[in-house]
Amino acid sequence: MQELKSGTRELMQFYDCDEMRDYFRKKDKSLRSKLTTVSDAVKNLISDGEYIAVGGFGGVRIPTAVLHEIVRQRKKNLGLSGHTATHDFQILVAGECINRCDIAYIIGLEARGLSSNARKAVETGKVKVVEWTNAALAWRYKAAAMGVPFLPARNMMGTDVFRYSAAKEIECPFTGKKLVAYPALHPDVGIIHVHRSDIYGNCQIDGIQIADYEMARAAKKLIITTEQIVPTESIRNDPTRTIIPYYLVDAVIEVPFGSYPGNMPYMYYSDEEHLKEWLEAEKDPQRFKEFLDKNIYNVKDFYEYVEINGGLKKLHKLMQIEKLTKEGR
Amino acid sequence: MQELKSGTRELMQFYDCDEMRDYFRKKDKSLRSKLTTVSDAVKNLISDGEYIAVGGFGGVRIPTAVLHEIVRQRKKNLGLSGHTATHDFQILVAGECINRCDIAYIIGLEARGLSSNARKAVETGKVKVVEWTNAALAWRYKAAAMGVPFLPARNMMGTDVFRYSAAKEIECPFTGKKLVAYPALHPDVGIIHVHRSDIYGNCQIDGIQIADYEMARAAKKLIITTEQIVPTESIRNDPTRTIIPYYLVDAVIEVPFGSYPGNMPYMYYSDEEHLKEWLEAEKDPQRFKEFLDKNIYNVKDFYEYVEINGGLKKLHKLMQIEKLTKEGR
Amino acid sequence: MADYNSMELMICVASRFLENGATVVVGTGAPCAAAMLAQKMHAPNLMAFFEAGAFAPILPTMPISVGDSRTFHKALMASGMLETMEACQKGMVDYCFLGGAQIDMYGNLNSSMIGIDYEHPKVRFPGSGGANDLASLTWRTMVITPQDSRRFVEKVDFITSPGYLTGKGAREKAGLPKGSGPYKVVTNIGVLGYDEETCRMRIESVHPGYSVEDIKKNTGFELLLAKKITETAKPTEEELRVLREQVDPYKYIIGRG
Amino acid sequence: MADYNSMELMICVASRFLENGATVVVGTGAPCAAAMLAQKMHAPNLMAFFEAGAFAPILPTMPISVGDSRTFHKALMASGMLETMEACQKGMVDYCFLGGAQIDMYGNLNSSMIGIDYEHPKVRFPGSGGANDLASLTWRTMVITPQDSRRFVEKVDFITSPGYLTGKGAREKAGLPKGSGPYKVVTNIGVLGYDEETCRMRIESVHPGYSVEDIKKNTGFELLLAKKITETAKPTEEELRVLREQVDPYKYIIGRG
Repeated sequence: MQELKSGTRELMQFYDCDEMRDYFRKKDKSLRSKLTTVSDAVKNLISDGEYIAVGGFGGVRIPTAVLHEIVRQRKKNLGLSGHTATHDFQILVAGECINRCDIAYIIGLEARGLSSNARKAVETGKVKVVEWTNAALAWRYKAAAMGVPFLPARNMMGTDVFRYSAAKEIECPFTGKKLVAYPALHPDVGIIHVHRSDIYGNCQIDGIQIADYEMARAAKKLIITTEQIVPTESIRNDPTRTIIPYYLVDAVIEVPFGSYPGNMPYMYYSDEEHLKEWLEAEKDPQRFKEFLDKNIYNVKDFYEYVEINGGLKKLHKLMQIEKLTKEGR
Repeated sequence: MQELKSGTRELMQFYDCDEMRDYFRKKDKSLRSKLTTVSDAVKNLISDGEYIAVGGFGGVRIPTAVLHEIVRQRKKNLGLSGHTATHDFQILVAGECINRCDIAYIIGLEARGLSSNARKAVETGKVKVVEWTNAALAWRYKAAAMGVPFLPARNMMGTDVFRYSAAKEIECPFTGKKLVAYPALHPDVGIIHVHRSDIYGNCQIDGIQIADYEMARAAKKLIITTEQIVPTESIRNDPTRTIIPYYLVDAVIEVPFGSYPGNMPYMYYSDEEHLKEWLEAEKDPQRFKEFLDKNIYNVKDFYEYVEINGGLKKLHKLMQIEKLTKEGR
Repeated sequence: MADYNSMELMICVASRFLENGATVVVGTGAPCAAAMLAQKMHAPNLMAFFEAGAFAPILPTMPISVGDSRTFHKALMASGMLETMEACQKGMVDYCFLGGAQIDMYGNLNSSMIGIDYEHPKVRFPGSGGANDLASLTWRTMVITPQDSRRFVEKVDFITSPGYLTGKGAREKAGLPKGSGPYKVVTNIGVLGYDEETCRMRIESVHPGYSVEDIKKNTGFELLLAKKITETAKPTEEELRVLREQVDPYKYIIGRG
Repeated sequence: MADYNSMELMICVASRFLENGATVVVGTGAPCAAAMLAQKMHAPNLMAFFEAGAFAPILPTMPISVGDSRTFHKALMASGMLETMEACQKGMVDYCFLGGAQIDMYGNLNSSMIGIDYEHPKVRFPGSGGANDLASLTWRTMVITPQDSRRFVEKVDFITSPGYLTGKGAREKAGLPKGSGPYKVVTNIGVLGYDEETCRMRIESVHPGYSVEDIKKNTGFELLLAKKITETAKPTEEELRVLREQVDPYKYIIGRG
């Protein structure tokens, strides 16, 4: 058998599975309303220094209202799971809220280009990073969701991603094959935007769920924003569609159009104009400061943010683009 | 570190993950109709000596038509994954089709009592067994579905179930904890009954899916019976509900009331009278032979089986019981 | 004074151990009745799971199978078996209910076979199903069973579901999750628990009309005694009324008592 | 004779490698266009996945994100990221398309950073995303990229996605699945493949109007030569028509060529 290697980095976030069992044992699992406000959820459930995970896919089904509120409340030294983190990463870096990140994909906004501000934060070491991949972080959530300390897989080996990770190689007890072992990742707080939830936190998501099934089950605390609150009866009438059960959830907030300027599948497309404006604003520090003041710091809540960026008229257009009745981009 | 133990039994069914990769690489993944008959599916896809897995939960959402056809075609020396195998196990043992079984739960029919015929087959060694648990077999499917050779877990250790299994203990590379390792289980043939499928094999299941999500992804060949064939358009209109994608599937057969005498959630309840009759008949070999002749060997197809057990009138009653408009049992 | 049979008694007594806000994986039969009774009496917020994948159903009638459609009638989630098992593995589930052909002083349960030669069992039973999983992974294992010395044995022929194995610390040493293990055994004669120091079974309460001697006589090993052994409180009229009228009106379970 | 730009050329050439009945994980941009073109030309049964969880969509327009709603428009399954990744890990997926800031003679790709000190990168890029996963787990990695010697380098600063690593047998030795690895690199000048013995990159065809010398000049390492180097077949009028009218009518991708 060849030598088994280890990544050279330290784990940013790891809880022993027995410690997590004690935590989940004590977590209140009664069927009680979790309704609250964005501001209270951020104040009460996210503390400086904690490690957070954001649902969706960077610019798709993202919990924008909560991300903005984290910036507004000037949370500091947060850790982040950077599982295709695009606009979400951009927001948190703009607010200087995070100082470390397990990364798969950061800085970029996919086909839209790169965030110069986010890039600078990583290049200058303001945000410390450890390397992973999209699958690796999803498997780390999955291990946590399953209640095991690690999962084996077959990627990442032989590359510098492994070298600058905190993964380990192991030998398969049945085949003798070399495998990579991914340690469980339990974020302190998960934040997910969904299509529907009841007041207790029983949630449905339409379309791809990315890694939210796993992340919801991995997180110690879970904040849900939802396009709409639905009666529990409608959940009970179709329990097959429940993706997140209530006992995982700590806060539920109804935020219509809550993924704006991100895409909400089947409902509204991303606001490419606004995302482009954001990327442009980053190029000049003074202009970016004004941009953030205008869009986040001097804004009372999510309604106002939507209002100053076009309000109902803009939302209607994004709905039309999503439904292919109007040309986008 | 303490000594790491191994179960004392040999693995009944195990494929190396690279061997399975080669197999799945060659599997035809084109979008073509898989429509066939129960008789052809059993003839062409199940060979004597192969290892099969049955979806559902013993007496819930079971592929009865295929199970009867296996008996009718007098398949021999099959292996079985006995993941809460109740009426399905009873049928296969009655036909003397299986000679080995990875067991979690066999012989019994839950609250209905025990099958004396199935019990005898195991006690006399006609069916060789290796011990597992429901979760262990589901995790073995899951490992196979993920494409890894094993998954770790925290149950079974310290017991005789472990001792008479083919599991192994391992040490967690991150915590040093002792864990049990479950080897991937790829059945040669999986057989699943679903609520809806299109002609290609894109399937939806309503209600709990037991371990069928995992098993469908683990099996080398997959036979689907479905309450109804639906247009592909209806799948494409709600792809979130697809539980089994077409490229896993080798055969699709429309079998209305195909889980009879088992329960089909939201549609019809189990036929407790018939299941009781079956248990009773087993008590006398001659009577059981006649019972099997009447219900399986001398029966042309599944329609006829339903017909001789009450036909539409019986089915209607089971629908009423399921929908709670009539008292059951 | 209410009259009751031993099944009704066991269900009522067991239900009282399930506190409001707790989570429990139930099977068919008495455990299911106990959980339903608890929900209707003192624990409206007791959350019931079933091992095949049902979460928090509104049970319309007794299920025959732990996977049948009754188990997810108006459920909050209809998922898969591993959803339940992994919730247990993560420490989300407080209680499970198990049975068995044999139980020993450490609460180890046998539902696999009678005999000493694995290859040639004298009697073969169904096996673990999910029992080993639940006994390994939930916090506290409850047993409801009639008591006699053929069932309560010095040594089980086969450990299907782990109790405390060979005594204190043995579960953890074997690799099972820290702090989990057997909790109560509710029988037709009394309630048994476990001594914290030795992890051995002990008598905690005796049902009305029975004595400590009756329990000992029906046990094939030496039982410890709790510091204070009480008389089990009888089923109240309200418990019996709810059990008979709302939980099991067709007497599927209590008819066996 | 049809006129075309280099992006159109690359998309047409790449699409021809995707045979009917194959499976491919595509990203946004050129790979997506190549897969769509293949489906409309010669491979109606080419099945496209996206890494975030979409299976076999009917793409109405080009997605901006590999997770946006376009990727599962009228899909056969909208699942999760691990559904895609585990399908790849099981050997279900024939092709993936990747890019990068640097590529070396073994097809190793860098999309993480420029510089030699990990703690102090000269330039930081987004990182693997799903690229390492796809390069590790699908059977054949395809690359579509403009060719120049700053991109085609002797040694990549950081191996983000594994090519053949250090040569023949190195992937398997590292633990990656047997038989997988880089397949073709389609550039604006030609098509490169890999020598079976050494796993080093080689010239296989040269695009019309270019020479082998042009390819060598734009490569920072020594390229091997295929036994027979052909001239790439030009995009046909039909290919261009379908690409322009049906695949990318708004010129999101081909407008960049």
